[in-house]
Order: sequence, then C-alpha cells, then structure tokens
Amino acid sequence: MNSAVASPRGTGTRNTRILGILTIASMAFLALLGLVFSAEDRDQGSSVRIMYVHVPSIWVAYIAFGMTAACSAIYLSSRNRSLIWDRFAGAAGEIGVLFVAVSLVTGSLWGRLSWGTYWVWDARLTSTAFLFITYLGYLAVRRLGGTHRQRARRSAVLALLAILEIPLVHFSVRLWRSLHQEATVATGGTDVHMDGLMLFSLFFGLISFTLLFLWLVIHRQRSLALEDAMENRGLDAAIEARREEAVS
Amino acid sequence: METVIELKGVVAVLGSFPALAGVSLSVQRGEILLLQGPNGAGKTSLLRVCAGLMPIERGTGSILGIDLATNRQDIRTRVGLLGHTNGLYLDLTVEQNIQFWASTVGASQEEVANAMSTMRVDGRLAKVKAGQLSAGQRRRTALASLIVRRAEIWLLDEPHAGLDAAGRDELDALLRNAVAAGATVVLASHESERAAGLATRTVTVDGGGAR
Amino acid sequence: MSTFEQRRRVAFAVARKDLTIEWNSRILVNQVAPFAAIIMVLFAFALDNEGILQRVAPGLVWLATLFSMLVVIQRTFAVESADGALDALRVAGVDPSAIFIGKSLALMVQLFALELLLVGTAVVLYGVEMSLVGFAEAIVTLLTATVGLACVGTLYGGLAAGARGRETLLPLLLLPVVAPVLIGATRATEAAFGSGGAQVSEGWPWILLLAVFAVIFAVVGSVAFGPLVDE
Amino acid sequence: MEDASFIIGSWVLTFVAIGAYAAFVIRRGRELSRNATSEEMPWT
Repeated sequence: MNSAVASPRGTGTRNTRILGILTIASMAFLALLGLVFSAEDRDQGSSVRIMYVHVPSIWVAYIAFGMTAACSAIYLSSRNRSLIWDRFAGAAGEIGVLFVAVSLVTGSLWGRLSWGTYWVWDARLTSTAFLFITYLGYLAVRRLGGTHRQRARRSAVLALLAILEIPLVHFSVRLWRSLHQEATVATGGTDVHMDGLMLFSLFFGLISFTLLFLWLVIHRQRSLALEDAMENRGLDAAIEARREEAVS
Repeated sequence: METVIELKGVVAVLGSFPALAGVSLSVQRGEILLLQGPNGAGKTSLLRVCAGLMPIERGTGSILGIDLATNRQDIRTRVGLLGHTNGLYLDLTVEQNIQFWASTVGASQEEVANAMSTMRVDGRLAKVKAGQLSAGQRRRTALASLIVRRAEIWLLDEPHAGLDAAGRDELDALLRNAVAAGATVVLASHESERAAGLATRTVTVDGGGAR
Repeated sequence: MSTFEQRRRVAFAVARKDLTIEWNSRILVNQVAPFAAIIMVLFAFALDNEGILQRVAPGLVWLATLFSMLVVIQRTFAVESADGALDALRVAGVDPSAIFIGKSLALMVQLFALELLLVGTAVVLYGVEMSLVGFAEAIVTLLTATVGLACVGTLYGGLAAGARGRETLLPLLLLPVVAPVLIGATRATEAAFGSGGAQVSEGWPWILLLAVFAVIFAVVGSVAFGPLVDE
Repeated sequence: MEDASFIIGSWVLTFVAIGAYAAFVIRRGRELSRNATSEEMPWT
C-alpha cells in the first residue's frame, strides 16, 4: 500500500511511453503527408485527403473486432480462463466501436464531397453500419453486471456470435444491393488513381493507426484491470461489513 | 455418515452485494437441517448456492461430492429447490404444471397421481390455473412438482408459509418420509417451533455467515 | 449426461408447455395478432397510395412480423420469469439446448400463424395478387424465414431475459442479426407476390439464403443458449 | 471553400475523438492506480 501512495503511476510503463511518443510523431508526420505533401487526385481533387484518416480508421476497427473475437475464443477455450483475455476483448471492442464511428462520419463527409451525398445504400456502408450497432450491443451486454466471470462468459459467447453474424449480414446486404442499378454510384466514385506518394501516405497511415491502436488497447486493458481490482476490493469491504452485521 | 453438503468459506454475490460472506457448512445424509436467522441474513442465498443456482465467488464447496465451482449443472439434476417463488407457469393448470415437470425427468403417470394426492391438489383443483390459486394452494402445487423430481437433497425456503394446519402436518410427514427413503432436507423457516420439532439440527445464519 | 432421446423428450415437453400456455391465455390471438394487424393498417395510412402499397407490401409484412416478434419473444420469456419458472428449469437440470429447441419450436408455430395472418392482411388490404406457384413460394418463404427468426429470437431473448430488468436490450441485440432474414424474406416474398414485376423464379435464391441462416442459428443457438442464459 | 472545411473537419474530428478517448483512458488509469497495490498492477 505504501509504495502505491508514493507515486501515482497510471497505466503507463517505459515501453508504452516509447510507443506513445512513436504514435504521436507518426500521426504528426501523417498529417503533413496527407494534408500538405501528397498530391490531389485527378478525379476527386483534394477530397481524397480524407482517405488518409478514413481508411486507417476502418482498418483499426477490423483489427479491433478481430482481436475481440480471438481473445474471446482464447478465454473460452483456455483451461484457467484468465480474465485478462476478457479485458483485452472488451478493450478492443470499445476501441473498435470508436473507430467504426470515426470512419462512418469521415466516410460520409468524403461521400458528400465526392458523390454529393452523405450516405448511399452501398453494401459496404450498410454492413459497416450494422457492424457498429452489433458491437454497441456487445458493449451494452458487457455492462449488464454480475460477477466478472459471468460478464466474461456472456460477452465472449456474444463476440463469437457476432463474428458469425457479420459475414451473413455482409453477404445478404451485398446480394440485396446487387439488384439495384444505382449500386455503381458508390464504386464509380471511389476510383482513386494513386501515385507513389499517395500510396505511401495511405500505407503510412495504416501503420501509425495500428501503433495508435496498440497503445490504446494496452492502456485500456490495464485500466479495465484496475476497475476489476477496485470492484474486488469493494467486495472485500462489503464482506467485512456483512460479517459485522452478524456480530451486532 | 456420508457428507452431502460441504461448504468452506463460500462467498456469493448478488450484483456487488455479498449475500454470503464466507459460509462454512457441512451436512450429512439423512439430516433435516433448519436454517434460522433474521430477514436478509443469507438463508435464501445459501439454499440457492446449494442448488447450484448461484455461482460461488470465493471459497470451495461440493454437493453430493460434485464440485460447486466447476460442475454446477450436474448438481442441479440431483437436488430440488423450493424457493420464494414457486416456479409455476401461471397460465397452466395445476395438473399441466406437474405434468410438465414430470416430463422433464421422465416420471410416470403413477408418480404424478401420487404426488398430486399427497399434496391434495388432485380432483377439482387439478383443473384450475395456477394463477387463480391461493398462496397455500400454489405452495402445495410447487411441492407436488418437487416430489415428482425425486431429488436427493431437498432445499426448502419457507415451505410452511401459506399452508394451513393440515397442510403443514402433511408437509412434515412428507419430509420425514423422504428422509427415511434416503434424502436430505435443508429448510429455512420462520416457524421455528414447528420446524425445530421437525429438524435434527439447527444452524443460525446471520450476516452472510453460518454458526 | 443427457441422451438424445431424453433431450428430444424434454424439447417436446417445453414446446408443448409453451403452446399450452398460449392456448390457455390466448395472448397471441387476443393481443399480438390485433397489434400486428393495426401495424398493417397504419402503414396504409402512412403510405396513402395504392400503387405504392402493392409495391412495398412484402417489406411491410416482414417489418410487421419483426415488430410483433419482439412482443412475442418478450412474452415467452416473461412467462418463464413470472413465478421463477426459469430458475426452476435450471435447478431441475434441464438441458439448456433442449430448452432452446423446445422454445424455438413453440415460437415457430406462433410466428408462422402470425405471418399467415399478415400475408392474408396484405392480400386483403393492399390488393396483392398471387399465382398458384407464387402462393407455394410464399409458404416456403414463410417456413424457412420462421425457423431462422425463431431460433435467433429465442437465443437473444434468453440472454435479455437472463439479465433481469434489461429486457429493453432485446431490440438492440436482435434487430441487426435478423437483417439477413428481412432482406431475404422480403425479396422472396416480392417474387411470390409479383411486386414491381418480379418473377416467381427470382425468389428461390433468397429462400436458400433464409435456409442457410436458419440452419446456422439452429445449430449455433443450441450450443450457445446454455452459456448465454445460465449464471 | 467547402472542400477544405470538410477535409479539415474530418481530420480534426478524427483526432479529437481519439484524443478524447485516450485522455479518458489515461485519466481513469491514473485515478484508479492511486490506491492500487503492486499486485493489482502486474505491468509495473
């Protein structure tokens, strides 16, 4: 207890600090690349600059949801059922929801510029919206309460169900769209002719957003661990109080 | 004697409230154990833990030699719980309720008829919807569906509540018969005089612990 | 250890129990069916144009089905928790996959009856006309869609019911999952109704989609129901 | 110019959203770790 009071340490370590500095530096460089150095697109003009945050965002969201599923599967299949896997799943799910939201909003801004409309009923857009809602549900189930193990089991099963549901939704939405001629609006507009620097900028964006994701997920897992620990401690106090009742 | 319930320092929580704050309890086969204690002492939770319904957060426990932490599902087939609620479907008649519970365990028609006559819910009452019964009649219906489940451990939460004098006598006789046939009974009751006459041992539950 | 035979017996017992409850209480007939019919009438008010109504009738039928399904699912789990019967089922050690199959079967029967009513309403109110083959296709669509809806509805309904007082979670969890059914069933029904000049033959691929959905969630549901509801 | 405001808007929005979330995570961690023991913080 004493050592803890001495210095407030937070969820960082030397390694995460290095990772954090790297992330910030690469984000700054990405902004330079995307907003200043890279050229305008032949068809889309300057609106292509939104791509450098839009595409990496959805990339991170996919990684995050993949990680949620993988950690949930590990949690359910591991013998000791360590709660760290549950927390990693939860942290990744939360970050995934944030980044899907970001990519939906930036995507619709980009769409307004290049297609003249905020939203088209394109298969990819529609199933991304479903992805967002599905994982909102996942986060809601994580907050249902009960013991940590109950939360872990329930949400792990739900995460695996979500992984099953997503391809089904995506496939059926694609079938649905294929019947409508207007579907070409979406694909026609996004044809970007990329030169070397644009390609590099996009690639650099993916890397720096991945660094960002790693940094976020590590910190979030740790703060979730602390939340669990504090709840356990609250339970200790409550057990003490409960025993007192009997003495009086 | 064979130990059928063995709890060591069991903590069980409702949300974040420790309903059981470290209970240790040992029950032998053939006992009729009475749990006493004020409201909110943890009697109901203790029964639910023994039934494998509430997960245990800390401590260890086994019921009929089956580990509570890992195999709660296996325990449940071998114990019977009568909780605060009766576990009846209010839109089914008394007979339909008991038939349903019988069919989940594959009990015969004869067993159903016996259980219904033991708890006096046969005849005219059998065709009444559970939602229209009096509290005591519902209690008797719940006990009848408990009988057809042939439990090895009977966990009863206030079984006497709502029963009339005759019903209480029948319940006591029923429990004594069950014990004679090799079952074990744990009951929580405020009817301490009556229950004490029935019980072979009394344990006081208070502040989420047992003494 | 529960054998296949035991599981089948329990599943049928659960299904029969749920249907008996409906038979005794007539909630579906007296409350949900009128609600579904009202939705169809309200659609007609909102889309006040006969041409449009005929064109979109299939979508409206399935939207009304989904909304009424939410009510039915909440009802089938409210019945379980009204007097602690779900707890009693759990204490009785009844195999969760048998409960899942039983409740899904009962839900299928109820949903199918509801859908027949809705299709009938569409025929009467919206002036839908069907060929004989179209009628057969509509029935097949109803059947396959119903299996999928019932399985997925039981699965998520159980999860929402297990979390006491959070039944409002059900629509958030359920509606995104049933999107494929809404899409598939609507297109297949369009083909059957001939809405917007659709041919009957266009419906069969969508029915295949519905069948895939049904099979997946029937299998997965019977595995996942236990861990989701239990605790 | 509309284009520029949309582009800057989406970049700003992205970074504000992520920044706000990161700040929330870090502050929550700091707050909770104030009373935490070493065993509760295995990463230290």
